[in-house]
Amino acid sequence: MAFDPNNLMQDRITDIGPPKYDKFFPPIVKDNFGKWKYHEILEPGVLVHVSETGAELYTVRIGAARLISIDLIREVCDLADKYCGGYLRWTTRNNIEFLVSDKSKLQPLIDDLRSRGNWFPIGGTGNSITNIVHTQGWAHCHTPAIDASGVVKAVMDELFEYFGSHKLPAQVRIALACCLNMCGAVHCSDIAILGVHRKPPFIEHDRVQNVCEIPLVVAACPTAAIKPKKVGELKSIEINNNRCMFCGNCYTMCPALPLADGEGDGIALWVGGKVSNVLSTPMFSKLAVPYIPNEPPRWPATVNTIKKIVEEYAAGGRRYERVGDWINRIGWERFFEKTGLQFQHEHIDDYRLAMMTWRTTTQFKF
Amino acid sequence: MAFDPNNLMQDRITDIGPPKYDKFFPPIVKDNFGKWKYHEILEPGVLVHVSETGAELYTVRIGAARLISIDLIREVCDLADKYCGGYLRWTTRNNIEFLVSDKSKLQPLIDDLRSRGNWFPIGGTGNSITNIVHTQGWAHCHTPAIDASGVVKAVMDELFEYFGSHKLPAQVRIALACCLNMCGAVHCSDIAILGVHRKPPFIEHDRVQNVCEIPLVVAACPTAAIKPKKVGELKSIEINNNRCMFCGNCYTMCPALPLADGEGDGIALWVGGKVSNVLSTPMFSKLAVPYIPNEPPRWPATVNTIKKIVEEYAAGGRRYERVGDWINRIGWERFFEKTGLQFQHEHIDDYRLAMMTWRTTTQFKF
Amino acid sequence: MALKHATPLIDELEKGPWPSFVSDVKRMAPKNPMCEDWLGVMELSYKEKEGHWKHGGIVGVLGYGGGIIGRYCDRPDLFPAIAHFHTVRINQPASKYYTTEVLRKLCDLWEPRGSGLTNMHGSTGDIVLLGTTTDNLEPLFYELTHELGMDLGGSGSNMRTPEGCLGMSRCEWACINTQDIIYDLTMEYQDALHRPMFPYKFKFKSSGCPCDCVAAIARSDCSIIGTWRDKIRIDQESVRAYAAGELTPHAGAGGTEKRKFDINAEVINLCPTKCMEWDGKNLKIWDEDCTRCMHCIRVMPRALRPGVDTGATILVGAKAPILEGAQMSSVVIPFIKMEPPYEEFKEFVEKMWDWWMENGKNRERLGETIQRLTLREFLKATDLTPDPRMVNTPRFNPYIFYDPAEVPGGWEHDAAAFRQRHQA
Amino acid sequence: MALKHATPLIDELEKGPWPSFVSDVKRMAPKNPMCEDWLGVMELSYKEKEGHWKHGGIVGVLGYGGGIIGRYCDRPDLFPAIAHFHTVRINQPASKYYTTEVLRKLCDLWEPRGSGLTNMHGSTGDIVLLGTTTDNLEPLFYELTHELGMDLGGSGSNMRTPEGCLGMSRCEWACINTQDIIYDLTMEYQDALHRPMFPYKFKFKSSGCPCDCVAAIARSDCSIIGTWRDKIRIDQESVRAYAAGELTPHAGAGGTEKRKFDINAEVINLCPTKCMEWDGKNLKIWDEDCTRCMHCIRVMPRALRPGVDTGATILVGAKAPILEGAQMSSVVIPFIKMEPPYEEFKEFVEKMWDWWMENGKNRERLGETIQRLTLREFLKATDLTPDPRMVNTPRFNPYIFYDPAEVPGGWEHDAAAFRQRHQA
Ligand code: SRM
Ligand code: SRM
Ligand code: SRM
Ligand code: SRM
Ligand code: SF4
Ligand code: SF4
Ligand code: SF4
Ligand code: SF4
Ligand code: SF4
Ligand code: SF4
Ligand code: SF4
Ligand code: SF4
Repeated sequence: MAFDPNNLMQDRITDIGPPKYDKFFPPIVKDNFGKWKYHEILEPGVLVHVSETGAELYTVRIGAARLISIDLIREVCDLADKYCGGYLRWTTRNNIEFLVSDKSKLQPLIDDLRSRGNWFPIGGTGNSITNIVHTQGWAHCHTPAIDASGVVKAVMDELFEYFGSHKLPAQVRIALACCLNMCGAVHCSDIAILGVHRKPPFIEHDRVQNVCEIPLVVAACPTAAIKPKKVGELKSIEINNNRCMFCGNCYTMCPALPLADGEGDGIALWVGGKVSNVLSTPMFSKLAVPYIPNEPPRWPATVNTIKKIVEEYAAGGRRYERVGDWINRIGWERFFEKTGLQFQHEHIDDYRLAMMTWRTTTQFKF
Repeated sequence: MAFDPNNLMQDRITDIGPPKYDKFFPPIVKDNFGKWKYHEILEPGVLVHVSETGAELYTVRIGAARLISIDLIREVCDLADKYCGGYLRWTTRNNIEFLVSDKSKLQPLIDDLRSRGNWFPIGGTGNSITNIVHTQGWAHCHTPAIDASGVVKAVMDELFEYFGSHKLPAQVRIALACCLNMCGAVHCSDIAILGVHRKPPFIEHDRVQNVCEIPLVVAACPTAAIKPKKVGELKSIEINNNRCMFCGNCYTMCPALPLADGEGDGIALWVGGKVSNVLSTPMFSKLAVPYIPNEPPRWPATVNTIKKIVEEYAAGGRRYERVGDWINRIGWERFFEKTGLQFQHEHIDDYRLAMMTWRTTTQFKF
Repeated sequence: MALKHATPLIDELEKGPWPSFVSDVKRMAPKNPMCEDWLGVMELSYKEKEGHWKHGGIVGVLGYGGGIIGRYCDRPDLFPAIAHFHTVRINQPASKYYTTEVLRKLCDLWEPRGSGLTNMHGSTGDIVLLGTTTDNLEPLFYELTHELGMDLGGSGSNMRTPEGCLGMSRCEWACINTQDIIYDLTMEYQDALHRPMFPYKFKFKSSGCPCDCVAAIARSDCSIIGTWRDKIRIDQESVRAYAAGELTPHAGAGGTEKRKFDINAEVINLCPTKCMEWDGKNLKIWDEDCTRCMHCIRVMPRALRPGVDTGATILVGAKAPILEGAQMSSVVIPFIKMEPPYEEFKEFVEKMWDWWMENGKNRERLGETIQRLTLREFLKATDLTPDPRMVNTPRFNPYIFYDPAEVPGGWEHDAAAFRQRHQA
Repeated sequence: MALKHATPLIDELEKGPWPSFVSDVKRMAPKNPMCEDWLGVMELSYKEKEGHWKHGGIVGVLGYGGGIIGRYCDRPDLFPAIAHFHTVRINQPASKYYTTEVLRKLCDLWEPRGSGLTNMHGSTGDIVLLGTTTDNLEPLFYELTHELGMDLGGSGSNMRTPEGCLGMSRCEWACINTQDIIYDLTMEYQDALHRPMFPYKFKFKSSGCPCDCVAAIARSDCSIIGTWRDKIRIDQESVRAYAAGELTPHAGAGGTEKRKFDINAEVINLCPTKCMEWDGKNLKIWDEDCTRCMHCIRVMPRALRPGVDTGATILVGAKAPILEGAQMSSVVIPFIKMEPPYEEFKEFVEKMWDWWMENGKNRERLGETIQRLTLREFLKATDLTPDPRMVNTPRFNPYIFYDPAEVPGGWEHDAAAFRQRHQA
């Protein structure tokens, strides 16, 4: 039966959830589920997984923009049909993986991908810089301080040599979030790009009582900078600008408190976070650069700063050391020296747990 | 001129400060000030310091109660006169050091000290358990939950073998404070003995307004458990017992809020702190045992628990590892296993920085 | 073909070796006016350095409290085709495996009903269809359920679409069946996913081993991470082969050539617990000291494998910074067996949710509720026993809330007796 | 001779190998009724498990706001001799060196004027005379100043008696003259010591090197710790002698016998920064990576010595837990030369005090004021430049208070222009 706009309940299906996970598994995965024995990266972007049964599954990983059109998806499908029996997947970092069961199709697939210009770069495995996890930015969200896709494109263009190679000490995970909500969960990334506002919201008193729930707005402020206030006849709020650290949470609750500003907004860079429990334990990303202006379309200062950090790490990091491990070994004093970044008052924590970050030892390097 | 009680200003001297530091230096110290080249511990409690000039200064360190009488001081003076040209000093941990410039007097001094029963034990150097830093307890203060001198005596008696020997992996610094004010600064000790209350104060409403400044009392509470309250005609306060963690700070401000209680009070034990910047950086002491009842006169449960901790450390610690370094290496899960201590809800932090203590990794030992 | 809006700024993003979303969308634009106007609004944002999207109102499909993010352009005058530009979140199949068949169906479905733009995938894991109008939502949902057998994902104060690493499907280290766990939870808690019932959002993520390839520890209110509690399996012969340079160390992640491999320098000395020994012939691991950091396994994958008594470590409370600062997940169950139907785990989940729903404030994530009410209360409510594995260190402040039940007389003093012993 | 009070409980503390304060005081008791009653009150406390001292009132000597702690017994009925039992704090000579002459004078002075009991020394460093009555205070002070040339120490909301390690007087590692620094500060700030002028107490402590033998980092509002910024001095021949087992490692601290010494195992591998190399003949230190942890120096004191470009690291804010939890001191000046008259340092001290006096709340320690008002504000007030050496890690939360002076237009928006670009 077809959809009938006048009878939504007709034949309605709800709560069926996603298709069962094995529905789209290639046969080799079904047969060897839980039986994989080891893997090897044959070349950057190309993996083989070997099963206890002897079966071999080849994977070719390509970088992809995360914002992609149905045209692009169809093109990818054509490739998967041709070389992979119609099977493919996306990774947790938005790369595309072609799953090749028939070894003879591996090299032809690779050659085909390479023949198509900049659409399907192969890489992202091992000690590379893989795809940047990112968020909406100016493409779709209402709170961004920066664009997402464009910054990512500019950065990946510059770091491209590290995508298709394994020449770094360890994997480097870059993430971007366009505002402090951090949908990109950038707080545990080797390098994090964060959109920041720098002006407190302005208050549209004539709109507040119509479009916002004042108690929710007051509760939304992490630093208790917001109080209810009557402005003439209007129920509104006031903001103690001295306590505002531009998080935008009040704006999320109340559209009458815009804080975006072309000149005020920009990028903060963070370094040294990680997620894996390998060798060291998970770490938060720490502030490297408090502010870089928004420089569309190609954000040169941001791109160059990241490049500089990556290059210093590439030169100084020891095998298996993540960015954060490298910094912990050499010390923050050396990190700032080597990268030429300036240590400023913004680097010194002043939020709730600040005390835990102060240096309570005479151990440091001159 | 003699003191005249009726004319306090007569001949009054004020603000002269302490005698200049070198006034009581033995000649050898004056001559070699800043010229010391190296030292060596000849046997536990006996040091030699050698100067660039070739001069040799011998030190014999003895354990002392910190609460001592003038009789005892005079006895010590007799010894110093006989063997040290009248020069001696106290250490930062309340041991006494005899400063011997004339090597021929060293062994006679040692022999003399040893001949005098339990008054002058030699030791406290190197990888020993030196004197316990402690506070007043029932001897002089108004807020203690435990005695100080007596607990220290009981513990040192049991650990005595470690005072006059160097058989531990590193130095072990024990400190005692009789209440949460922590005058013993026990918060950075290898092992800390802390007097704790466990009942909220009771309020003597009829006294509060006479003997206390209510706003100061309210401000004194770290957890904001105290509010002003009128009780009949009386200005007083009320305490939200659920928020009270028995710190006694309100009692310090207001004698009408006693919280001491023979059955409620007792001892909490802490481990793994340190001060020095050697190898590892300074560390806070962490909770090992939340509560042991007060057991005067010899506190057997406290004494035995400390002994057990020391013995496990002696057996398991590696050379140069302080207690905290040892625990960091083996993990808290092993510490509790090895010592047989129970991990309870009290061990899990719930104060302001609690989140920083949670385990945010899959790395731990089964 | 000339497009409606000139886009000199974003055209710059067509250059360079990395795939260009601008080129991609420009290719779509002639066929889809939404794409055209979207390029226009992006160009405007690039010029002004400000975004042009307004808060979304409440839009959705009948009976669902989430899955659609409403979005409106603040310059409908200039970009009428995207005046409405809502997002549809579709619950992805676990680990994001697809056939070209289902993907083509998805494209065919989306082509007439929206911008034709997607995010593959959203940060939470959903398939994100980017930009449609309210009137398209119901038909889209109908086709989605009927033709693709798919359903919406989460948004709002509900359980969000759970996500897992690829686990046993293609990884030799998976200690739990992440796909089945994610699928089972998603199906069991469809109601919680589709109908907001919580103080705020709630995310499950599951990784098959401590490598945590789905970043669960950083971004899930409840992280389910595979582990083992017996011994690392060692194939001594392969260890010797690595030592002899016959096998590529680190499976090629650090360079695909075979090379001399110094086991002492690259494994033994780096092991965080120093629980390994290599005498040139045999590798010995004191498993009781191993913290399962995966390092030795990942550098010698043909010689070492996780143990066989596998299960999961459960951690809770990760979140982004708003309000109280970012948190990672913290251990609350050091080890739990994870076999279908996961009853023990689900009992835990339900106790956790009950406690959170009862005690959590509006817009307070689980981790923040725990911070505010203490981990002790959380453990009590979920019937878990305190364990040193839950903390990096026991408390170092003396501010202990002793339980009055354990104190003789509880909180009460005998004031009169006290004053008989002590004069005021 | 039978004492006034039977003391069966505390008599137990006469047993055992450690010196017994009970035996000591019992020896005094026949001569001094205060000692007799003190033994009695201790016995009572041991029986009841409760102390018997009340809050002190304000007692002191003329013109001084501190130095005496008032104390009263809550059972004067039972122990009349100690109904009043005040404490006198005497500023100890730096590093606690004494001649028997001055000690005997002190005993002679104290014998007739109090209990004859002392603490050698109090936790802050003072000589503590334990137990006297108000009427004894002025004569005692007179004799103290006239006959001993000594003065009172601190108590209350003032600068407390500064304290240092023995430093250059007997230690080869001292990088600064702790005695002179302590003496100089004490003399310079007599007024601050004797007349409460601060929000709360303020403590200076100085250690000659990072071993920190006076525990400054744990318990001083301002810690002055010696260090060097050039190279560790190496005597290669002595290094070889250690390696050959000719010298006792660690100066005997780990056992006084000479023994084979594995420099790699005991030094090179333990060095926290791994900045050392030993080729069996020569020791090489990359001093630029050394964090001056003292380990190599303390295990081979005859071979290694601190550098010669010495000075101090200044750290601030240590304190016990009340109110906000314990703090250690934090680095605010990584390196400062410390030569008399210490002008640069004193300028810093005075700026610090000015800021604290202006901004600190009543009973708020410096460390807490900094916590509340931020380290940034402290640095600004003391004209110090932010330096990575001040933190273990830069912030990890994004809650940055950007300075409006650096933002075009500061905090202001052009609301009208904004609404022209963006429809509401
Ligand atoms: C495909 C993917 C899982 C999926 O379900 O999609 C995956 C797959 C593998 N990961 Fe991963 N990881 C994937 C995301 C992650 C993430 C999550 C993230 O980045 O957001 C992490 C945690 C990142 C972090 O710590 O910040 C992650 C941390 C690891 C590690 C730990 C490396 C480390 O030095 O910390 C390993 C072990 C290794 O590579 O040495 C690992 C290993 C592996 C292995 C070798 C597992 C195996 O035996 O097959 C897989 C191939 C790795 C490769 O690319 O060389 N995987 N891996 C993800 C690919 C993302 C991408 O497209 O680039
Ligand atoms: C005499 C005294 C200084 C004073 O001004 O009175 C002193 C004197 C020396 N200390 Fe100390 N330290 C003294 C209190 C301290 C303290 C403070 C405390 O305990 O409250 C510490 C910090 C404790 C902590 O970290 O918790 C301290 C940590 C050290 C260290 C670091 C050891 C470590 O493993 O962390 C050394 C180096 C060593 O011994 O290896 C050291 C080394 C030394 C040396 C070897 C210095 C030298 O070259 O002469 C001196 C003889 C040590 C010995 O006893 O074996 N001294 N030393 C103090 C004796 C206290 C006592 O009676 O027991
Ligand atoms: C679409 C997506 C970003 C993306 O481009 O991928 C997204 C987009 C938004 N997030 Fe998110 N979040 C998305 C994943 C995340 C993640 C990552 C994750 O789930 O692993 C996080 C960090 C982890 C976490 O949950 O803490 C995240 C943390 C937030 C927060 C901060 C929550 C906090 O507790 O700190 C907010 C603010 C809020 O909830 O009010 C937020 C709010 C939003 C809103 C709804 C904006 C708002 O304030 O109402 C965004 C709508 C954008 C739009 O118009 O499309 N989003 N958000 C992700 C969801 C796609 C999907 O379903 O797959
Ligand atoms: C006598 C002494 C203990 C001892 O037995 O040695 C002592 C005794 C008292 N201290 Fe203390 N403190 C003593 C050194 C300390 C230290 C250690 C230090 O100075 O190195 C500390 C920890 C370091 C610090 O300053 O934080 C210390 C932290 C406290 C505190 C908590 C302060 C805080 O900020 O957390 C209090 C409570 C208060 O100030 O209200 C306190 C309060 C007290 C009072 C005055 C009780 C009170 O609440 O009013 C005690 C009087 C006892 C008595 O009747 O004799 N005492 N006090 C020490 C002073 C002797 C001296 O002058 O040499
Ligand atoms: S990070 Fe902020 S601006 Fe970016 S998608 Fe998430 S909520 Fe929107
Ligand atoms: S932007 Fe954040 S800090 Fe500023 S007023 Fe709004 S909620 Fe508060
Ligand atoms: S620790 Fe407490 S009880 Fe002990 S002397 Fe200090 S203030 Fe008094
Ligand atoms: S004892 Fe401490 S926590 Fe309890 S009411 Fe008094 S000040 Fe507050
Ligand atoms: S988390 Fe572990 S099991 Fe899952 S894909 Fe990564 S390495 Fe494999
Ligand atoms: S998994 Fe990690 S901790 Fe365990 S043996 Fe291997 S390297 Fe060591
Ligand atoms: S702190 Fe340093 S200089 Fe002072 S006594 Fe200790 S070891 Fe010597
Ligand atoms: S002082 Fe410490 S850090 Fe410096 S070289 Fe010696 S051991 Fe290494």
